[in-house]
Amino acid sequence: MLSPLLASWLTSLRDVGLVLLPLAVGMTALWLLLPQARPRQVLISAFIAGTAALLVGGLVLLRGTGPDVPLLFDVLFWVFALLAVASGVAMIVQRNPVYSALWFAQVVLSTCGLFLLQAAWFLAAATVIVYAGAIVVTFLFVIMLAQQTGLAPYDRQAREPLLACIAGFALLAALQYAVSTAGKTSPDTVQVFAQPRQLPKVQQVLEEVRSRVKAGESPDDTGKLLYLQAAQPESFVGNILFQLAETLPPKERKQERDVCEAANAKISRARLTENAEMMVEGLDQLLALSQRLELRFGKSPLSRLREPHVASLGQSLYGDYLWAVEIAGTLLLVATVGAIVIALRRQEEAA
Amino acid sequence: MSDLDVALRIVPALPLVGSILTAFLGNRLLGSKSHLPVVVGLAGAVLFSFMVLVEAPGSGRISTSYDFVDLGNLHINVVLRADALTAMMLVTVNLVGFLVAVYSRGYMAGDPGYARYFAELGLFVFSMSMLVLSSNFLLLYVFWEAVGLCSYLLIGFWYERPSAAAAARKAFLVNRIGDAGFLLGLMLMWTTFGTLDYDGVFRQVEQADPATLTAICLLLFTGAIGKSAQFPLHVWLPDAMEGPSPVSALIHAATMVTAGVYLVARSTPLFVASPTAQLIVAGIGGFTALLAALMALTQFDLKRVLAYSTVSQLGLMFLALGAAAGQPKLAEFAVVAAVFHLFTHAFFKALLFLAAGSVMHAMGDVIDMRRFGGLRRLLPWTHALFLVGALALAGVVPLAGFWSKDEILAAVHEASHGPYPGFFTVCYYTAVLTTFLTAFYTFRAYFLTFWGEERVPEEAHGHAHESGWVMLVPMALLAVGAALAGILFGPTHLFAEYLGKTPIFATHGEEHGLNWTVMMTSTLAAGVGIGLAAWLYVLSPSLPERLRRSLPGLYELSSNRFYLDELYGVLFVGPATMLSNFCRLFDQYIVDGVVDLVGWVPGAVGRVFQTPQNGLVQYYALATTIGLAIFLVFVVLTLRG
Amino acid sequence: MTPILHNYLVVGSVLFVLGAIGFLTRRNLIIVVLCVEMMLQGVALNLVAFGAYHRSFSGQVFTIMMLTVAACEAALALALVLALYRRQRTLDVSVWQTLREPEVEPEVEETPPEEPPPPPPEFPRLTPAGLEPKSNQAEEAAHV
Amino acid sequence: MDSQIAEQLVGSLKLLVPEAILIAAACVLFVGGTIYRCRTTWSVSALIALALAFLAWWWGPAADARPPSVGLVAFTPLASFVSVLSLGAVAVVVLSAWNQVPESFTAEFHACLLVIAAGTMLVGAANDLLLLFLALEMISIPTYVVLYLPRRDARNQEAALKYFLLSVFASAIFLFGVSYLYGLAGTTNLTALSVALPIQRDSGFDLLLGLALVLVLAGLSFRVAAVPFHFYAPDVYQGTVPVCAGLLAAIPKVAGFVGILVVLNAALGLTSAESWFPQVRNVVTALCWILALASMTLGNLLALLQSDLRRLLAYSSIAHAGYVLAGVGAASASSGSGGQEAVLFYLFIYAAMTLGAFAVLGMLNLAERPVEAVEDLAGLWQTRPVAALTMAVCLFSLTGLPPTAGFWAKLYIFLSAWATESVLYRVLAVALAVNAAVAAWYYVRLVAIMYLRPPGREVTIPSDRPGLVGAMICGVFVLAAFLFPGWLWSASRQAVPVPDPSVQAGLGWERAVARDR
Repeated sequence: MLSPLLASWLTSLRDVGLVLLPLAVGMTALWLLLPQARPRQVLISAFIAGTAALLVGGLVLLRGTGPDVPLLFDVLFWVFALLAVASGVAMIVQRNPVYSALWFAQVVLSTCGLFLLQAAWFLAAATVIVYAGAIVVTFLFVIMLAQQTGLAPYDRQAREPLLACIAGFALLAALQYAVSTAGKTSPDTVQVFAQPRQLPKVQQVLEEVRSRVKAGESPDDTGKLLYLQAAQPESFVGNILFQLAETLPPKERKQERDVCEAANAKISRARLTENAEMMVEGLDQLLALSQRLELRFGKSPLSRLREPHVASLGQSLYGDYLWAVEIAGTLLLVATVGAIVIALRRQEEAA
Repeated sequence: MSDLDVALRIVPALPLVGSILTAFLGNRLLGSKSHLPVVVGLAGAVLFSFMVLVEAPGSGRISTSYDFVDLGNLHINVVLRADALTAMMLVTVNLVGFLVAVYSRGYMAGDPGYARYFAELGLFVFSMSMLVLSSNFLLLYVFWEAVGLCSYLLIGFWYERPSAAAAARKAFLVNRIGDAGFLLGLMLMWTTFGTLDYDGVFRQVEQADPATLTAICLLLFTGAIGKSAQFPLHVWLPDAMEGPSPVSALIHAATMVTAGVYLVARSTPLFVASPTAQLIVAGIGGFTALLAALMALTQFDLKRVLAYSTVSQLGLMFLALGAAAGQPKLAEFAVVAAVFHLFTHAFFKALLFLAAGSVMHAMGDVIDMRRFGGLRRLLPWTHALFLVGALALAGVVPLAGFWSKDEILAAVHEASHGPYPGFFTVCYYTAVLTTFLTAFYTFRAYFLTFWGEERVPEEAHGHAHESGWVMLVPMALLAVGAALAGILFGPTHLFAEYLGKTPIFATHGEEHGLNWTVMMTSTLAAGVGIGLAAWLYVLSPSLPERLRRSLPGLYELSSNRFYLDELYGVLFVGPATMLSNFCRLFDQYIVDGVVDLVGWVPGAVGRVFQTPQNGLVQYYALATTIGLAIFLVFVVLTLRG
Repeated sequence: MTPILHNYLVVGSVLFVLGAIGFLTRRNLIIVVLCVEMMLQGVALNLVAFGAYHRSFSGQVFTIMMLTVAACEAALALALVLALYRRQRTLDVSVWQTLREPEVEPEVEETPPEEPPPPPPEFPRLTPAGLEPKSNQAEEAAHV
Repeated sequence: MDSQIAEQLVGSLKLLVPEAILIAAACVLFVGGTIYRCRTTWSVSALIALALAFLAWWWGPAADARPPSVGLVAFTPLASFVSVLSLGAVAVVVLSAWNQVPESFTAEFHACLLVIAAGTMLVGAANDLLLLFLALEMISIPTYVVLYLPRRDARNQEAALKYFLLSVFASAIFLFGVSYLYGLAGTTNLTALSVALPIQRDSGFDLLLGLALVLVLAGLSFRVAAVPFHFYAPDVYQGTVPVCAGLLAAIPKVAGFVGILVVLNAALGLTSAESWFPQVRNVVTALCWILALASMTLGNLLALLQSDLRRLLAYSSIAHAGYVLAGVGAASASSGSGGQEAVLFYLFIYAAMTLGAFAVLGMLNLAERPVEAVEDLAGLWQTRPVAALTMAVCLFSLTGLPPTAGFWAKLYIFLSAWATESVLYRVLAVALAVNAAVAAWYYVRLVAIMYLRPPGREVTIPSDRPGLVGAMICGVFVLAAFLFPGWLWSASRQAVPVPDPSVQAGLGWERAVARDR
């Protein structure tokens, strides 16, 4: 009972060994680098080992992006990713809190670079302004306010670095394994994640229903099956088509959603009146819509950069997520008041 | 709604109302009249329960109150049930409760917690009434816990005494162990039968898997062991004597401790279907009966003698309840014997406790028999009433104890002709031995208290006197019951006939005549016991002392003119004393020790887990992260490809 | 999963775990809070990558909300840190361990040996204003 | 803006009136508190706001007449259930905080409580992971403030610090899991999630979903204080004032468990007959088993050793998290076990009994006579009989003894664990019974000290009527819910999130397609 289990664990260990090794080296280096009394030589060799692990780990963990992505994107990704991780490491091993905060700003900047590569313009700008511009600076103020003299002993001594690194290693290994297997087991068959890649499936379904109606099956039955009340995003087909249409620029978006709505209305009516022709008509419209969407989303990543991004994000933020914005406003209010009353020095305390 | 329905509701309602009135008005308005609502309520309850007694068996109906719990497939109504067994229990509970309440009016007078006492008493009677009235196991369990709670409160009534507080806690916790088993039994029952209704469960007994059935029975019996203070959970009852004497009389002699007997009797159809469970019931009952009787031998605390005696008598009842193992036809006879003994025991044991309370009252709350004696002139009424109770307990013809104990012996004797002859023969002789010991220790206590030279402890402050009529009249009424209940219902089979109408007895067993052999044996055993006690403690009071001294030198015996006495001593008293002391030590160190250990182990384990809680926030986060990492690795290993 | 998405997830999880390790090991209150912010950066990276993958704005909206909450937390954290600093005059987390199981001994950290103070920085010597440097005159003259 | 979205917004605004009232009132209190400082005024206004919110909920559209969920918020019976629970619980907290907060901060304190109430309501109504996250933050961010305000000594500051740091850490873990959930489904909408997830049929997917769920569960387990995410609880409860400890023991626990149920329902379809991801579900079931067993055992064992009242109650609350987790696990182990309704029922009762206990502690814990050690309760029966009685009722309820509703709560959990018909969960049920018996040990010790010990020292205790009223409400509720558990039970049964039948119809078709392929 136990030995096959053990054997299978060992097999999977062998499979992931390539991933585990650089992680282990990296974590060891991190452990050595964390603030503690260490000879200088150890620090230097740990630094070298860490850098090597970072590079090798990057090579092992990251995947080639394929021919449809411009080389520039790949290079920039590498730069930003390495910078982000390296700055992250630097931040937690840095003994001087001021430097730590600055390294954190560097992490934020690199992340924003990665945001840019993912066409999250607004977010990149907002993060730079909010984080690097406001939060980190405030942190720096507080550090300087509280700690004017040199290095404090508690900054030179990390707590339980070994255990923390082991736990972090286990955490990271599990995550890496999961992320890398998810794509690996089925590189070409089914997509692991939902959405635009499912458009072919939507089309397949639509076509199947269409052929069934044509074959004389009752439109009501097929309609029930199809469940196309598109006003309800939880319906599968409606969900996909609507969510995809939502990411279009406003003008197209309105148009396509109207199309979708009209088609759905048609299909509903066809179901009620058992009108096969009308049903087919509606199905055809949806098919056409899905093909248009497919065309649109089949474009290269670069083309996305030209879309009116902020407007769509605003639509989403102040349309669908309006309540969330309101709640976030409440949170900010509470936090502001809270920060004031917490930092407030009471009269009796001062006296 | 018929009259019966109304009566069924009124019986529990009256004590409850009385209790609530006392609780809320007691201290401020009623003052020394705080007993009134409860006593009046109980009086009413007694009347109505007699009405139930008359009407219930004939009507064969149950009265639904309201939907209590609706848990999808588990639907519980509060159904008040009126059958012979319930009616009988109801009368016992309310009658004894009423008499005890009247007695308490005198006994507790002037106590600062007077109102609280009566409120809790009323609550107890209500809970106990509901316990016997309920028509499903869950409701029974609910009130089972409720009476435990009342018992807890009343044992610790004099909370200023650390011993009372400790006793209350011990009683509660030991009971929790039994209750956990009971609850598990309920769950098993629910999953097996899909219902917890008496009728619903009993209807499906035949379809059930025997092993499951045995498990259910044993788990239910675990609850009974706790509540009825059977081995090994009997340790709480002697300590429970820290409560006021009337409470000991009502709760720890007459009613609550018999709830376990009631539970097993009520579940007769289940137990009949599981001979194994019955054998265990009988075995534990018999063993407890003997063990407790032995332990009663050397006690010097009058109430403790009675407490051990209660444990012993309850053991006899369980012995009878298990006597039908393998002989379903015997079930009715055996169960009736047990319930009959429960009924008579309620009278005479309550009487004895109240009399002991009366003695305590006179002696300034001293209960150690070594410190008083010869009270028969000082407390003539108490003496007479105690004697009646003692005779009844010892099983002297024609008092109540004789008839009911005899029924039990007969049932066990009958059982020894069944499929387990060896086991039940041993049980039978154990029971006979217990009878002998019972008579002996009862009269030992009696003689030590009321005979010999008159001694009164200084706590009585020189004005030891007989109790007032408020205390004597209830005792007298109980004495009437103790004297007559047996002869009225025993030989006439009235009791058996009445109880036989309970629906749980599906088939009426054959008529059982009086078993003269058993009667003679038990009378002989009781007589010898009383005689021996008289001899040792009255006729030659110095004998036990001398005995102890002379035991090492056996050669003296031949020249001694008390040769026969000495032989008696060597043969019976010596070993019995040794055994008794051994049992007490066993109880004190092993059983108590195990109970303590159960309490200690969790603490010790807890101490191990305490270490990570060192106050450093990052250690907490570290432990959390390690836990999370373990979970994630576990998930990866389980779900990978 | 496309390679792009995969790569972003890798970076996201690494940032997250680095933040967690920092949270566990650093004893400076402010750094501890900053490390949580780094964990959130990892999450943000995940969200944005998934959002781009799905072509939906939910991921970005989520990130914006997360930024807002992080800002709230930072504000409270700084206020708290200031208040705590006022009481104990240190940013060390370890001083806050009076609340614990009474039977457990407090953890006393050994203070690391004092590092040699860094050599005083060498600044270029500047000429005080108003004085004319002497020695360089000849050189300058030579250059000219 | 699209008319459709506008309509939807207006439609849901009608249903968000209670929350809007609470937040508006909070704003009024925030502003008003800077102008006028009066304990009574602001406490009463907070109560009025809660009452208004309750009325708005009462007069709002009936639960079954509410429009189906489409957007961020879903107006399900679960939302109603949680709303009532949250309003009631916060009202009790307001009452017991009446005299506990320095007068200068009363307005801020109560405003934060109102925001917490709104947040808890939104957790029940959340139909979107984003909203769930924000609602949870709406509970924790004001909680940081609330923890800090009442007292300013080092212990209170330490408690606030510990809670803050660990809570933020847990939030990050939760968010990481949520980001994966979003990635797997392509949507943050929970209804859409429950449709989008099941059509994924890939082996690697199971693993990622499992990881995501474990991370989300871990983040939420912090809120419910389950082992090994429980460490903060004893320290924080001990350091802060009783009323805040009561708040922490009740509200985040309710929110956390409701969150767990909501997420698990969306991701795994707990109530659907057919398991979407049987393997993932098994993993979650196993995890819940471990967490439940560890929490109840560790909580009870450590509670046995405590001499500080609030530490003791903290460990008891950890043990209770274990009991509830057993219900969650039972719901995950088998859809017909009734675990979810048992969990909701338990939460309602638990909130009442724990708030009652802490309210009593709070009303006794005055500067002249701090009630911290267990011994400080000695003789309470003589000095404050009503408080002692209420405390005893709450403690008996926490023990799970019959005349109190705690009995039903434990029984339902027990039954649901038993009804899973899995051996592991039956073992857990037995462990629960044993644990309840062990727990009796320390609860009864408290009762015994209150009733069976002479009072330690005579101090004239000023009466704290609002606190006593709050405690008594809880005590009476616990007793009443024992006598009439039916309505609460049916309410919790209705509140169990069931998949929308229309969604299920679509899902069935989707599944068929997925199978055909």
